[in-house]
Amino acid sequence: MNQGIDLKSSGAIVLALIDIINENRAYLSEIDGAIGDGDHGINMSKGFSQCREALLAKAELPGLAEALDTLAMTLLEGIGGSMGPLYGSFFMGLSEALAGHAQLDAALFGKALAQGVEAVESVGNAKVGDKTLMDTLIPARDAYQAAIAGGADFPAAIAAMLEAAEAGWRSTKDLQARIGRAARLGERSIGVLDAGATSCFLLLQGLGKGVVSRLA
Amino acid sequence: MNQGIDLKSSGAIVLALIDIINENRAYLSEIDGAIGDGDHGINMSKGFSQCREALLAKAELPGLAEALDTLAMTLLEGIGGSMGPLYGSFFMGLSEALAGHAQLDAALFGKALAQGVEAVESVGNAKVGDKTLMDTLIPARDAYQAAIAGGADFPAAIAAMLEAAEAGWRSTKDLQARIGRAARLGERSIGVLDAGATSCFLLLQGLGKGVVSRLA
Amino acid sequence: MNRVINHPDLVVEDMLKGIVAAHPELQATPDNPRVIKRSCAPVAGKVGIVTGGGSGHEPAFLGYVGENLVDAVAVGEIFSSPTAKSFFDAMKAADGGQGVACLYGNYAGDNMNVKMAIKMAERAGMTVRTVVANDDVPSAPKGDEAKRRGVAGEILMWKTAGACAALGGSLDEVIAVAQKTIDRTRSIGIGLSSCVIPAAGKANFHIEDGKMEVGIGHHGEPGTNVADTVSAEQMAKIMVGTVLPDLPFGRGDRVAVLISGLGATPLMEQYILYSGVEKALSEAGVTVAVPLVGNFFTSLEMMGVTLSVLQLDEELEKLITHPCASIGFNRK
Amino acid sequence: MNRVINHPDLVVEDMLKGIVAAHPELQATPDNPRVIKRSCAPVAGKVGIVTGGGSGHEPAFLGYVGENLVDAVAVGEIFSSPTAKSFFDAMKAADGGQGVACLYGNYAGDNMNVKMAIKMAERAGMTVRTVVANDDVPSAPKGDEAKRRGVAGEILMWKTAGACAALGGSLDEVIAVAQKTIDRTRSIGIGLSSCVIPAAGKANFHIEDGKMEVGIGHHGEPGTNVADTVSAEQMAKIMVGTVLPDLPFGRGDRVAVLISGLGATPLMEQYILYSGVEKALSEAGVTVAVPLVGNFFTSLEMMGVTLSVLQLDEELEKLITHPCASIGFNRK
Ligand SMILES: Nc1ncnc2c1ncn2[C@@H]1O[C@H](COP(=O)(O)OP(=O)(O)O)[C@@H](O)[C@H]1O
Ligand SMILES: Nc1ncnc2c1ncn2[C@@H]1O[C@H](COP(=O)(O)OP(=O)(O)O)[C@@H](O)[C@H]1O
Ligand SMILES: [Mg+2]
Ligand SMILES: [Mg+2]
Ligand SMILES: [Mg+2]
Ligand SMILES: [Mg+2]
Repeated sequence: MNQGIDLKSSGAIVLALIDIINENRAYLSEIDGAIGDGDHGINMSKGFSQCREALLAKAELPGLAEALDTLAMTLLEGIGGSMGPLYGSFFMGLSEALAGHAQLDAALFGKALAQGVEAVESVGNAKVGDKTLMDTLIPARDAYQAAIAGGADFPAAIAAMLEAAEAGWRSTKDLQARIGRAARLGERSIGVLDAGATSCFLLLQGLGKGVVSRLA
Repeated sequence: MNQGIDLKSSGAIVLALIDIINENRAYLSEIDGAIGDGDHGINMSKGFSQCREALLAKAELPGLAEALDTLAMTLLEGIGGSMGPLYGSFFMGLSEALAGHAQLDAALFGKALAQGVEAVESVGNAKVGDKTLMDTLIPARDAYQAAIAGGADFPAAIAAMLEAAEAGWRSTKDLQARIGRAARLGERSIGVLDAGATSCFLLLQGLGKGVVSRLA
Repeated sequence: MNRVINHPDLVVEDMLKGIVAAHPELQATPDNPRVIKRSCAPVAGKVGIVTGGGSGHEPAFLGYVGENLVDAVAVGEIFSSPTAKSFFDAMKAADGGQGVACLYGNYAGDNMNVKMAIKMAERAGMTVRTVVANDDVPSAPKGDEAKRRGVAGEILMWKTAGACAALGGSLDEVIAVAQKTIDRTRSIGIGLSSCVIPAAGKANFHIEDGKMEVGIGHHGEPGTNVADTVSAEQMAKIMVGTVLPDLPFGRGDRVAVLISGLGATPLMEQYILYSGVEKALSEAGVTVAVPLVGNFFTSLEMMGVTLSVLQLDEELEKLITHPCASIGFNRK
Repeated sequence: MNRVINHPDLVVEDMLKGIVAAHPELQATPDNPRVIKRSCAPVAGKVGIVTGGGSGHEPAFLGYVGENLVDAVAVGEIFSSPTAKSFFDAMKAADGGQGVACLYGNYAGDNMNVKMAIKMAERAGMTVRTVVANDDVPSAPKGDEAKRRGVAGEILMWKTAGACAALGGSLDEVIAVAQKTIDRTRSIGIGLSSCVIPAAGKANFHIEDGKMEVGIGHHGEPGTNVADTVSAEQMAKIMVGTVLPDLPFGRGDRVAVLISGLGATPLMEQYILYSGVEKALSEAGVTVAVPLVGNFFTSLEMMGVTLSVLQLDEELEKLITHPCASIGFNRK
């Protein structure tokens, strides 16, 4: 334990993320439909599917860093609106942190997560409580880092991250949107989950599971 | 009897025609509303009122020929669509026939009526049975001329004209429009009177009364 | 229906105030506010080009008064012919001493008012000749062309005749060009919704959701049939399929294509239609030399589109691509 | 809602097919069909002008690609920002070696995608600078101008910056002109009906008959208030009354006025509004030097109007009256 996973052979984690988005396409759009324009699942699935094609077009499946870069670039190429740049920055941040490394250990994961979250923050300028994917992302990063600081090992820190991510995601139900399309609804945006926070939780979950399963 | 009326002092007949149109403004629009666009009274009243202003602006009320010419010109100036040229031609035809005469007798009235009707026909190209003002106008002219040919005196010929005008007007109720806005309704145009035929009957009635009252 | 108007009976007056305020190159004539002319008209030595028609079709008709186009226009009430006097006053305003070409559309009211206006013009010693546009195929069967309405094809006739006059053409030449243009133009409209005349307050025809009226006129005149809506590509096929055989157009023809929205149909959709029209034409061996897409001839906020196709020859292609400038039509 | 489309998910693709078919002077870039550029772009030695935004606003944005205007545009889905890659590709397509000015509107998605595009452009060694239009007064209070949306004022910025670039201006000069233009421009919209995104199939906001939404955004963003409809003259007073004090404009100012219909509002009504606007401005001592009226920046078939007023100085008046040619904007 605690050692880490081999990055070169872990590109399939990105394929798993793509599956998660495609499986939840209808669910994500349904959530977005309540207070947004009902296309979050469509948007995400469009970009992630393009990434699958890009990955499968390569001679062999690249390592995790390059696969994440491919995901980032296809999102920036394939979906406009807010999701392209937000998730594009997130995965680009992750990828850039991993680049040049052979192993992903707890420290590098913490660094990558921080870098990804920072990239999203800098492009989107949303804060915790705005009812966006930041409500999932920021508590997740904070919990991960607190766990590591508290001496937790890699799997335990990931478990802490996912617990916080889930709590953050669920917290969006009672929030009033202050950013994005739902903001125009004012108080009427309270009472339903945020679509981006939902996809973000699902993606972190996929990422965490992919890492943990390879740590065994 | 049989002699005729003084034209120079009969310009007020046109004022009477203007009153008739203004009094029937709502009625004419209502009829037009059933199968047309509901503006016949408005259109007519707009043009006829402009004529009143033009007549009252003159130093003294002109004779009948000139008053009819003023009516024709203000209609051609004041109302577009079909009514301007149709009634404009009618009154211009009447006026041109009367011009240069001092007296209006039965023969001249017949000539003027024929000239007015012919002018309308040549500009509008409608026939009896098309559900237009021609359904009033043509039977009226024909009846007048038949009466004269049959030896009737001036008032009797006018009475014959009005009887035929009324019958022609009423006949439009069961006709299907073949011309004008109502034509687009096809069979649905059957069952209501034609607006132009209605105003035409009212105008002929006003003209006839104006002449007969002056014959006494 | 929420509108940007002051009084429903004064929409034309109020529009004209805005037009002359916004366009110093246009003026109302001194004694008839219902005639809009180029500020520089009449142009001495040039054949005058006149048109006119009901309002509610903007930028038609007044939006085609401009450089190398129309000199003066008679402005009617909404969907109603201008008065005979306005047509006459427009003729006077356009008459630069070489005669006037009055180029208008085939509607009962317009025919009558122009006829009366010409009487007035003759009395005033003017030379006026007319060409009556009858480009709307569905409005009467082949063989009965004289009964057909004039629709957006009028614009093509103003364009070529306006250019001909600007290039120094005589009245005979201008009339010949206008007549040739309209003789070689065929149009068709598809209606997708009705529109409401402000003074009337309610639509006087109706098109249901999911239905389209093929062959509809600019005032809601009934078309040849009401059908279920189809894709833009199918619409293009129907329209091209109506227009081509009527002239007929043939393989190798070069054409000008004018697609106009009827008011509320977004420009996006007009270009979607154009793509289908161009495809259908090229399948028929017809080349689009001059494509024109936009709100050229509308019917208030009606939804729908019209297609006009003009068979070019060398002369017409030169004239239609000649520069022009106006509210509705600009070409460098 | 009856539409002229093939498939609701492909309206942008299909529109672009029509655009490039109808306009040989425009092209899609070879590897990105969502970038439309002047066929002659990049123009060597000229600063490139780029913009972009969601579709459904036609003729914005692609209708301003043209002579002395925009060089390349990134095209998004309906009412949704183009991708970062498209903005980047537009920058590449416009880059004539003197740098690129990316002049766009203040929307979250556009901000983010342009930001990412600039990262890509920097990696590629390009020089790109931006000006973000924020002319829509009702979208945030005074003092919070950075939060305001960009609306039709963007067109005025493209116009002056495009002219400046065409006249040989450096990137610094072009950026300064664009920034000055938008700093001196104030806009407001009034919505009278909603519109329907084809893929959504139903409106996502609603305006009742007899009501107007003052300060509405181009995507139905809520305005400052929903009120009973008033006359066009009253609307003009409300709009002018919102716009003038915000800059503030003052007596003696010369301005450019741009009135745009939102899609379904007839041109007739836009001119009726213009008449009221001109009156209200002249009562405030403000002279309209450059009036522009038409469907410049729409929202599908929304009913309503926007007003943009630009305070001119000598430089801006020269640039705004400079000739230009494109689908949406022509000036001789
Ligand atoms: N500035 C932002 N920062 C972070 N997340 C954002 C921001 N703006 C919007 N979002 C997220 O975007 C989600 C909606 O995404 P999506 O439906 O795909 O895009 P759109 O709103 O353009 O239709 C919201 O649920 C919210 O979580
Ligand atoms: N060609 C024609 N000849 C004679 N009368 C006509 C003709 N066309 C229309 N009409 C008459 O016009 C009347 C309608 O007039 P009005 O409502 O004022 O004009 P519009 O139809 O333009 O609204 C019809 O009732 C009909 O009698
Ligand atoms: Mg969306
Ligand atoms: Mg959404
Ligand atoms: Mg009527
Ligand atoms: Mg009428």
